[in-house]
Amino acid sequence: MTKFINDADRVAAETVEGFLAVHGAEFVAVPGTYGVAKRVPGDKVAVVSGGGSGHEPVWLEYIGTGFADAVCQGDVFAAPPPNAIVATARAVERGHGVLFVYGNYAGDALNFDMAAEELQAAGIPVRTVRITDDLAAAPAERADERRGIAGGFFTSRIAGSAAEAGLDLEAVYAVAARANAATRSIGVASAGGTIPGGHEPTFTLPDGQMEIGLGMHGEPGVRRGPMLTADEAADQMMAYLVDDHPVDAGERVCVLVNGLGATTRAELYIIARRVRHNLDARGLHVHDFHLGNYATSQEMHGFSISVLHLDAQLQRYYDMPARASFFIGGQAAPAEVVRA
Amino acid sequence: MTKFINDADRVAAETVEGFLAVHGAEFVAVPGTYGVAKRVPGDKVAVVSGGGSGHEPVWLEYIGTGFADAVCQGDVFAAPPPNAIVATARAVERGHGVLFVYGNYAGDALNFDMAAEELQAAGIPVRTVRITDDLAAAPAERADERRGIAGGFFTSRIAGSAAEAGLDLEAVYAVAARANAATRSIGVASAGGTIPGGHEPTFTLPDGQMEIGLGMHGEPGVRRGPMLTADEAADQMMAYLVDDHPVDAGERVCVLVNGLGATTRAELYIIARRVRHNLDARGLHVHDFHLGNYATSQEMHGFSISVLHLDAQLQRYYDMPARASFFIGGQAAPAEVVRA
Amino acid sequence: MRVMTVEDVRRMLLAVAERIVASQNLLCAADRAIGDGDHGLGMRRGFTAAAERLEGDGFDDAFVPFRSVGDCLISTMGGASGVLFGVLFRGDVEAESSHTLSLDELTRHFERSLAEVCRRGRAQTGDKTLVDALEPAVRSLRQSADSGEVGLASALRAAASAARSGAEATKGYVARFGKARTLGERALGFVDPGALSTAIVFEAMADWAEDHDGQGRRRDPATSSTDA
Amino acid sequence: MRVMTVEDVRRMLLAVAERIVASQNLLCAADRAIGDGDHGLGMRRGFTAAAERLEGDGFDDAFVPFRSVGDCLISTMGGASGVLFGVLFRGDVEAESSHTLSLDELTRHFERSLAEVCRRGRAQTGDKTLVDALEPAVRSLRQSADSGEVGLASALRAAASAARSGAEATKGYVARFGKARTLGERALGFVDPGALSTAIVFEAMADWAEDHDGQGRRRDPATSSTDA
Ligand SMILES: Nc1ncnc2c1ncn2[C@@H]1O[C@H](COP(=O)(O)OP(=O)(O)O)[C@@H](O)[C@H]1O
Ligand SMILES: Nc1ncnc2c1ncn2[C@@H]1O[C@H](COP(=O)(O)OP(=O)(O)O)[C@@H](O)[C@H]1O
Ligand SMILES: [Mg+2]
Ligand SMILES: [Mg+2]
Ligand SMILES: [Mg+2]
Ligand SMILES: [Mg+2]
Repeated sequence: MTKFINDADRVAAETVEGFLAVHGAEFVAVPGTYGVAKRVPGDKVAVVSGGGSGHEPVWLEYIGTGFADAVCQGDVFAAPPPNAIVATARAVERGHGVLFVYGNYAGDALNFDMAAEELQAAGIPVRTVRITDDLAAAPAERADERRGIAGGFFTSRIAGSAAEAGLDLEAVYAVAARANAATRSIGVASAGGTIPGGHEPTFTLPDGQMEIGLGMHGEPGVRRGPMLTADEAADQMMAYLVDDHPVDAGERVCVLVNGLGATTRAELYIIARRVRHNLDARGLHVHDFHLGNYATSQEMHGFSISVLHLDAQLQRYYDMPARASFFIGGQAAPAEVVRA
Repeated sequence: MTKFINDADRVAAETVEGFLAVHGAEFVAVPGTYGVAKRVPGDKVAVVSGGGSGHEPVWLEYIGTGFADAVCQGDVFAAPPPNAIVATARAVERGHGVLFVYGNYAGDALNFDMAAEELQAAGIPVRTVRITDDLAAAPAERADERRGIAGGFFTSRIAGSAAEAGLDLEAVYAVAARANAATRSIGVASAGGTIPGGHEPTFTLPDGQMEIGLGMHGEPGVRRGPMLTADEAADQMMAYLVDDHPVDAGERVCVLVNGLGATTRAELYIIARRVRHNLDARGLHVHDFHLGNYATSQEMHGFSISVLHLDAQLQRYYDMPARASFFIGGQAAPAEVVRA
Repeated sequence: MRVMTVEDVRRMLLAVAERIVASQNLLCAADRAIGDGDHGLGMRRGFTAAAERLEGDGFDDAFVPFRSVGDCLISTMGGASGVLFGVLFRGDVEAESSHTLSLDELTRHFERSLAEVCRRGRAQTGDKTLVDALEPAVRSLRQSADSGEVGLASALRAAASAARSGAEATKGYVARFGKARTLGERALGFVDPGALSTAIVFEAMADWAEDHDGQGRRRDPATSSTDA
Repeated sequence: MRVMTVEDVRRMLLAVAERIVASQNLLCAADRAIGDGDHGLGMRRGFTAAAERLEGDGFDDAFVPFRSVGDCLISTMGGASGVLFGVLFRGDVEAESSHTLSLDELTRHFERSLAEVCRRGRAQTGDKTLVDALEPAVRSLRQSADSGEVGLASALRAAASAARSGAEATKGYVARFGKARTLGERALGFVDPGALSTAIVFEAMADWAEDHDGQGRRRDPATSSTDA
């Protein structure tokens, strides 16, 4: 046990309290829940996200300008209950309806759906976009069964901006769904993390082995084998990404090289270097390049690569100002300045 | 071996290459070194930082608006050689002299001093501020022997802004030295990381033990013992900080709760919650509150707390715009919104 | 026992809650094998809250303790199983009302539960979910009720056996829902945690009913499915 | 051997480089005990580059191979030991020039090195640094040179013994410089990695000189301090 916590049963609650101890000037607790809401939500469609805690900054910190208006955490790796979601949505709903954005997991869907029923019964329109970017979770024919992982960053950001642009609920829903459909991710891990208070890692892998396609809760992936070099791993993952969503030269993409928890920034940069080579070699235009811990699974050692295929409509919202507590505006190097 | 790298001997080089693959629009390599420089440094005192790699975002990413103009990395945990430092400084020096800002380690001092001699011999004035924020490294009487850890963030940021404000070398030096003198940090760790390619952790601790005051390379601390709760650890560390630099109610401070690599953001928020309680209980005014991995030691499990004691002069520069690839402007909650 | 009073229902559900709380480690271990290892934690949280609610103010309708437990699970557990076990106990929002509970009423209640679990979770028998335990249990209750000759305790015992067999059978299935879905054939040989919980729920009800049934045999404590 | 030619110096330093590269693991292990574990890595990097430089173009001054090695270490190693071992080999920027190297010249060279190491590192004898090995080695060279009767090989052998004893003695010191400083008494019992390297450097020079000294005994390979 190496974690700095007080009580395993209080981790989800104290994480939210800590968030408010730092960011309380902008956000406020939703009483009786692990939810937080903007102090001053806009007069617009309310974007509400949430899911199990333990993936910070997902979902707790996916709130702010160009992000959600309120987020509701559950216990570690457990979806929040419907009544908490309802209270969180009500804290920011301003008569224009609610867009739910969350990861496509059974637990989240069950709880958010029940919350949606309750809100709708009270006359509040609700639309839902479930993040399904993890291409390793199901074949392309059943893409709607895929899990949501780090690529949800792109959808969250675009949904937030579309709502801020003043679109109505149907339009915000359509843009967010389009962003989700245009995003692909794949992860890899070489060692699991532990749940606070737990002693056994969420998944175990013999030393020197890695697993591609692994999920954010340690769900098994598509390919387990000996550790590859960073370049080999990045190449294989890029091949999966491009296979699943073919690209043409000149296309515009946004990229996220995401750390799962214990991966060093040096490793992420070494991966990013190779990802960049791959994108350049395919003649893609890198509109934005993100690197960092945007979606974690405790102190799992590994990373994911996410690609958003931009079109003119998505770009309009993507380029709007955005700011969250974990988020730094990305920036891409023009292709010519990047050395091989 | 769980690290995603290509070749242990190429980690430092490829980390810099990856940084430029992502941020090459703003920064450029210093040929023949692991240094990077602003493409367009200002017509002002040049601020140059550096040190061993392996602590990312320190020092590689301490460059940008309100930060250094150029940074020079060494190999993993090894200071860069003098000629690399000279080349890095020359890339951004514009006739107003150079301020070196780096951590107070023997290796860094030896190499930067030799670089300073060479620059001075060429007629370029050089001043040096060595970061000495780690109060656990030496008693207050020998504060100049202390090591530099995460609190260097504050000094770097203020030095960068002071230079951008157009102060001359002596004045930038004086402000940066004052920022360093006004900063205290202390760290704690419960498990060590490994150097890329290495198999043995930089330090080992029996499971269930932690060490307060531990350095960023695993240098031993002041107090080893069984794991404390997050609140207990935060309280003890706050006591060390306040002992070493007493505070009066109403004083203005900036705080950084820094993760050392594998610590989850949830843990950092749980710590931040308690730090905030401590600060509020002492009647301090929290001017800014940072949380995240601002200075790491591979995937070490632990955190540090840094406090900057602001005065009017420091605040002037602290409040100037600042932006780096790892950095998000901090924000403090007004005391009244923070619940106990 | 031909009918249960409100108080009987309350006590029976308290026994269920106690049994589930005591099974925490067993359920976590099952979930670790093919899920994310938290099933026992959620169930403990939910049933601890449910037990408190049951200890609380009196109930005047035999369906209300079920609904209270269900609402409690839904609002405190989170996760997939919060909603699913919630509706398993709650039945449907359009529920019946009665001062006592006959086997037929109990059966209708769980039929509504099953429909609601399937509607929400979209799982069918053979998908390796709690439906694989719930569906045979409900079918067994229906048969007992239709026969007109079986007492509540015996009917619950038969339902519990059916639930247990159904749970055991999940070892032979690959999962189509929940976190085990992506495991494919690697899930074979492992019991579904939610199905296991469901079997424990029915066993605890059967045990309680037998213990409080004049004609019933005293249950053998060794068959208790806790891991305490 | 009373003087070394430029070529002798070049070959001797090549032997030193080879020995240090082969000692990588030994030096890393020593640094792991009381430092950050990288001393052998830096030394290997520096001396690999130095060996390449020495293999390269001819030298026409006996001090130049020393200076080339020193510059090479300074510009390729980084870390504390890059500068310190750099100046140890380089001596001082205001150096002598000579076609051959006498014991007296060699001694003066290392005296300048010692002064420069101490000026830059600010360590003194007893601070648990490479000074603890270098200082007795230089003192020994001075005594041999002053006696006027000792050949280069024997003088280097005596200096190597002095360096080795000095390195051993660091086990009894707490550190006042470098990464071991904060260890306090916990550094007791461990040899300082830089002092160990210094002893290896002098031993490699002594070995080479003896091997190439008409009067010298053939060295016993078993005393080689590598860990290959
Ligand atoms: N769609 C579904 N339909 C029916 N049961 C389901 C469904 N999804 C999950 N379950 C049940 O929930 C159980 C897992 O519960 P739990 O571990 O508490 O939730 P989570 O999957 O959120 O961690 C599974 O074993 C399965 O029985
Ligand atoms: N100020 C100093 N003066 C003399 N020698 C020093 C000093 N600081 C460090 N050293 C030497 O350097 C050695 C450590 O070298 P090395 O591990 O390569 O560098 P680093 O400490 O940067 O990791 C120490 O064992 C010590 O002998
Ligand atoms: Mg779960
Ligand atoms: Mg080092
Ligand atoms: Mg589970
Ligand atoms: Mg070292």
